[in-house]
Amino acid sequence: MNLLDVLIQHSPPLIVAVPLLGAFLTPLVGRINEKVRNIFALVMISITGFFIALLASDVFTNGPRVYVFGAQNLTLPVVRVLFEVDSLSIFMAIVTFILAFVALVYSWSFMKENDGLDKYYTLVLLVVASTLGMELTGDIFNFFVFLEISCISSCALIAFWVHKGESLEAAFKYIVISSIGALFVLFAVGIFYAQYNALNIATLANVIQFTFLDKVALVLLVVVLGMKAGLVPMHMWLPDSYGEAPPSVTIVIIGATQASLYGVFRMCFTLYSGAFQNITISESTIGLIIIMLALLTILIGVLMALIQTDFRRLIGFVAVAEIGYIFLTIGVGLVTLHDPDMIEVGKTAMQGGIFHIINDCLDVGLLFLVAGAIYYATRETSLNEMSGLARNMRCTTIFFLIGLLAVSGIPPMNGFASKLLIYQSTYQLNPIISIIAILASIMLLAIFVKVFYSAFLGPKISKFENVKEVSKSMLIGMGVVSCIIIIFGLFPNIVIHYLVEPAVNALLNNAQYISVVLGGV
Amino acid sequence: MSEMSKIVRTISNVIFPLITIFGLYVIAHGHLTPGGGFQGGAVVASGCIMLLAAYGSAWAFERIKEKRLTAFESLGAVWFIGVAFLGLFVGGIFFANFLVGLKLFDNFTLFGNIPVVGSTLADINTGGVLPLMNFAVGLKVIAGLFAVVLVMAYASSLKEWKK
Amino acid sequence: MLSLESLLETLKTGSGFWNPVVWVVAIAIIFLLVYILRGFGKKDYKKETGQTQAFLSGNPEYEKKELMHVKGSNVYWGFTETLKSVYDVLKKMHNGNASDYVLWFLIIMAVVFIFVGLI
Amino acid sequence: MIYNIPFIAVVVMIFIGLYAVVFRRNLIKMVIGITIIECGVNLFLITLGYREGGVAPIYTSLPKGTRYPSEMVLPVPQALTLTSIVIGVAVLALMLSLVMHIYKHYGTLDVRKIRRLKE
Repeated sequence: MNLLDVLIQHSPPLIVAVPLLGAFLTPLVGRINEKVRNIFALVMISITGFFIALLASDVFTNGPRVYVFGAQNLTLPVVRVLFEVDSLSIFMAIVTFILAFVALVYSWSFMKENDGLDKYYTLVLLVVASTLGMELTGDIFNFFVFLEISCISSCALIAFWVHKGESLEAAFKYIVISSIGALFVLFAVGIFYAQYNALNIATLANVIQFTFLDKVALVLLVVVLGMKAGLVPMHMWLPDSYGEAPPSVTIVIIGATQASLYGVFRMCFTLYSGAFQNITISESTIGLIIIMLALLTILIGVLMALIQTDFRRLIGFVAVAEIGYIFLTIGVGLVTLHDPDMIEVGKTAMQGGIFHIINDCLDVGLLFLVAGAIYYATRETSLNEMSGLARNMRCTTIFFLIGLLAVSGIPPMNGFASKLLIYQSTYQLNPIISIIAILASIMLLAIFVKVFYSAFLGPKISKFENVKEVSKSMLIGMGVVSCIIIIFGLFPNIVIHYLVEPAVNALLNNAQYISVVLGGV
Repeated sequence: MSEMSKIVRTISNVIFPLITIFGLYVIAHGHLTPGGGFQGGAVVASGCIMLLAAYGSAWAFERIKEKRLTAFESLGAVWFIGVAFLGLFVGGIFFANFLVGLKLFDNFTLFGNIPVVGSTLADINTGGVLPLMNFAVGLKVIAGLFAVVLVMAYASSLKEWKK
Repeated sequence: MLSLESLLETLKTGSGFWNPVVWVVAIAIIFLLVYILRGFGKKDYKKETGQTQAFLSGNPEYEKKELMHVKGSNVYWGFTETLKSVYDVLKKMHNGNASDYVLWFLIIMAVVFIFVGLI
Repeated sequence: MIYNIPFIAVVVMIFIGLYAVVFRRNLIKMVIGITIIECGVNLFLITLGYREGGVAPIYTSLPKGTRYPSEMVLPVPQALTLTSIVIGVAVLALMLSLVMHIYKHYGTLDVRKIRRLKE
């Protein structure tokens, strides 16, 4: 057994433990020097990325991996705390890592003038650790614990600018709704434990029936995780908190939101898949409800974004609309996957949805970074006040254009590839769904044309005479995201073939997920 | 918060050591009886908060720096996760209980005894790494809870000073 | 593993396909054509005269730049005015009250529960 | 029937908490409501682990003649509850400090007046 094997074997806990250790060491390191602390946080995230890459190379070739805490082998798998990593989990971990790395690079100079930065870096690393934990865990109670940690730490991050009343208000709304939601998740965990005496997802998926209590738990889980992801009409906290958090961490909070989305995928397609295969009617029901809510999400998100005047709040509503596309694919998958004739449609939809997760993170994240850059340069967030910024901030304008084209799904950007998969699959289910989706996509373009016209073009106002281009670390952060967007846009086939398809196959291959845990007994 | 009457101060002076000892007992016996780091830490922290309430916040700000508490809190967390990492390096698996049955010197075991079955006097020297983790959690909870209340007292006393 | 052929492969989307590289090449060719066509244009216009001024339906250009600024909330005025009834409902929905957020959450949970439990 | 009383209490507590969150205007009362919901869920978990006549799940000091594990209460729900309580303390502290700051900025604790973020 060489060193590489040992590292791969131990990387699932280390992926979560390294940022956690970094989070707790940051206040101690911060006593030395500010620069040392920033470098320390970056190094910790990079080590995490190294482990993620190692684990990804293994999981994509050899299938799911299990790590049991505190035990050498897999005895008593029902009560042990374990991490189970399959291709979907590691895909989400890669997304989270990219977002966290960009956020830390970006905040180097963005947050320079704030004080209390020790706590800031601690919280960012905590959010990253808990998000990764949600994605890698194979235990439903552990999932709840990480959900709560991410909720608490991202709430504290949203309220980081304490001198602004609005950010406190947004944080309070966020913590009220998400702590209530998390308590309902705990209730669902209790229901599972009462019925099956087990807590890990694989064991539960093996034995689950579709009893009345299971239906209750399904509704609780789907609604709560949908709320945490921003499903209309439970989305109101999302533009508030995205709009008021410091823009450098909004991109991390987007990652935490996508982890809830991962939870919906995991619960619907792994935990309940055995139950769904027997009873088709209920499966279609919850699938249809999710499709309805997703269409509502897309429409309302777009309509509300059109009338916003605050730049960051506008992007928050756009993020809501983008989440709708992913929920659409979940619904289409639930409706079609049990039907042998339609299974290809469902697979295409799932590919589109999972590809859209990473695209959504990158595109919306890039737009938030641009909004942050404008705020940094002008101290202005209202679109009514901005004008003619393209003259002084050339690089930022180019990044904004890339983000605009990507979000609204204009070829050849990455947003188009995933949206094309979604349109194609939903058209085969029902043409009206795809028509609404395309219409909303056009309106997204219209929204950002408005932003581009009013903020970047227009006459040069005397107030913005001395606006300068933002500093290098922010440009590097935006540049990294833009490069990934362009590469994903030019070669979508590579991404689908090497990242997305294994994730979809792992999600649909439920027997493998179960047998990795239970087969070893 | 302002200072309370002399009766309250005297009584809290008397009770404070008892509360602290009880809390430390709960922390130290966490691996044997119901309780543990969080519960014991909460008891000790509530003792400290009682002193804060009796003597007023101005008295506390002179003596206790919030930054020092934060450092203790980080220390507790680092200790906890450090023990988990030690499990990886010594025991070969994350969170492994590597201390059980581990002979350090001649015949000395640190928390490594195998407990006797039956209703006997409790042997604290059991449990492997669990007591160590309990101490870490206890430290973190004492510092964290007290820091929370201290900061809240500070924030609410700001308004009093304005008047 | 990664070869040139795999980079140029076409993405199959069930019933369609998508190849961005071909698209980019097409865009490049179109830009080249446009550039060549632009070369045929007249080059003898004079700067700083009426030939380069903006045409605002015959109105004079304002001296003060701030007055020329179209504010963000005015850009889609016609659209929002037409859909006023929809927007009134939407604005009433987003009233910013934390209790109502929780209420919406409970309503949706009840609705989904009724659908899943009864049907 | 007697063993269903805790479950009825759970439902009652959750609904009381939700009532407080949705219909009370004072932020502090909303926070109390959330805590009541949390207590209800914790009671639910503890009730799941209860066995009639069970003893505390400590292996080394079982009373003579008890058969384990069939005569011990379940330890896992208790561990879950403890974790949930710890998280609850953190959430409570965070919410209360947010309420304090909000009062400083808005000068009120009425949830209907704390809505600068709307539409």
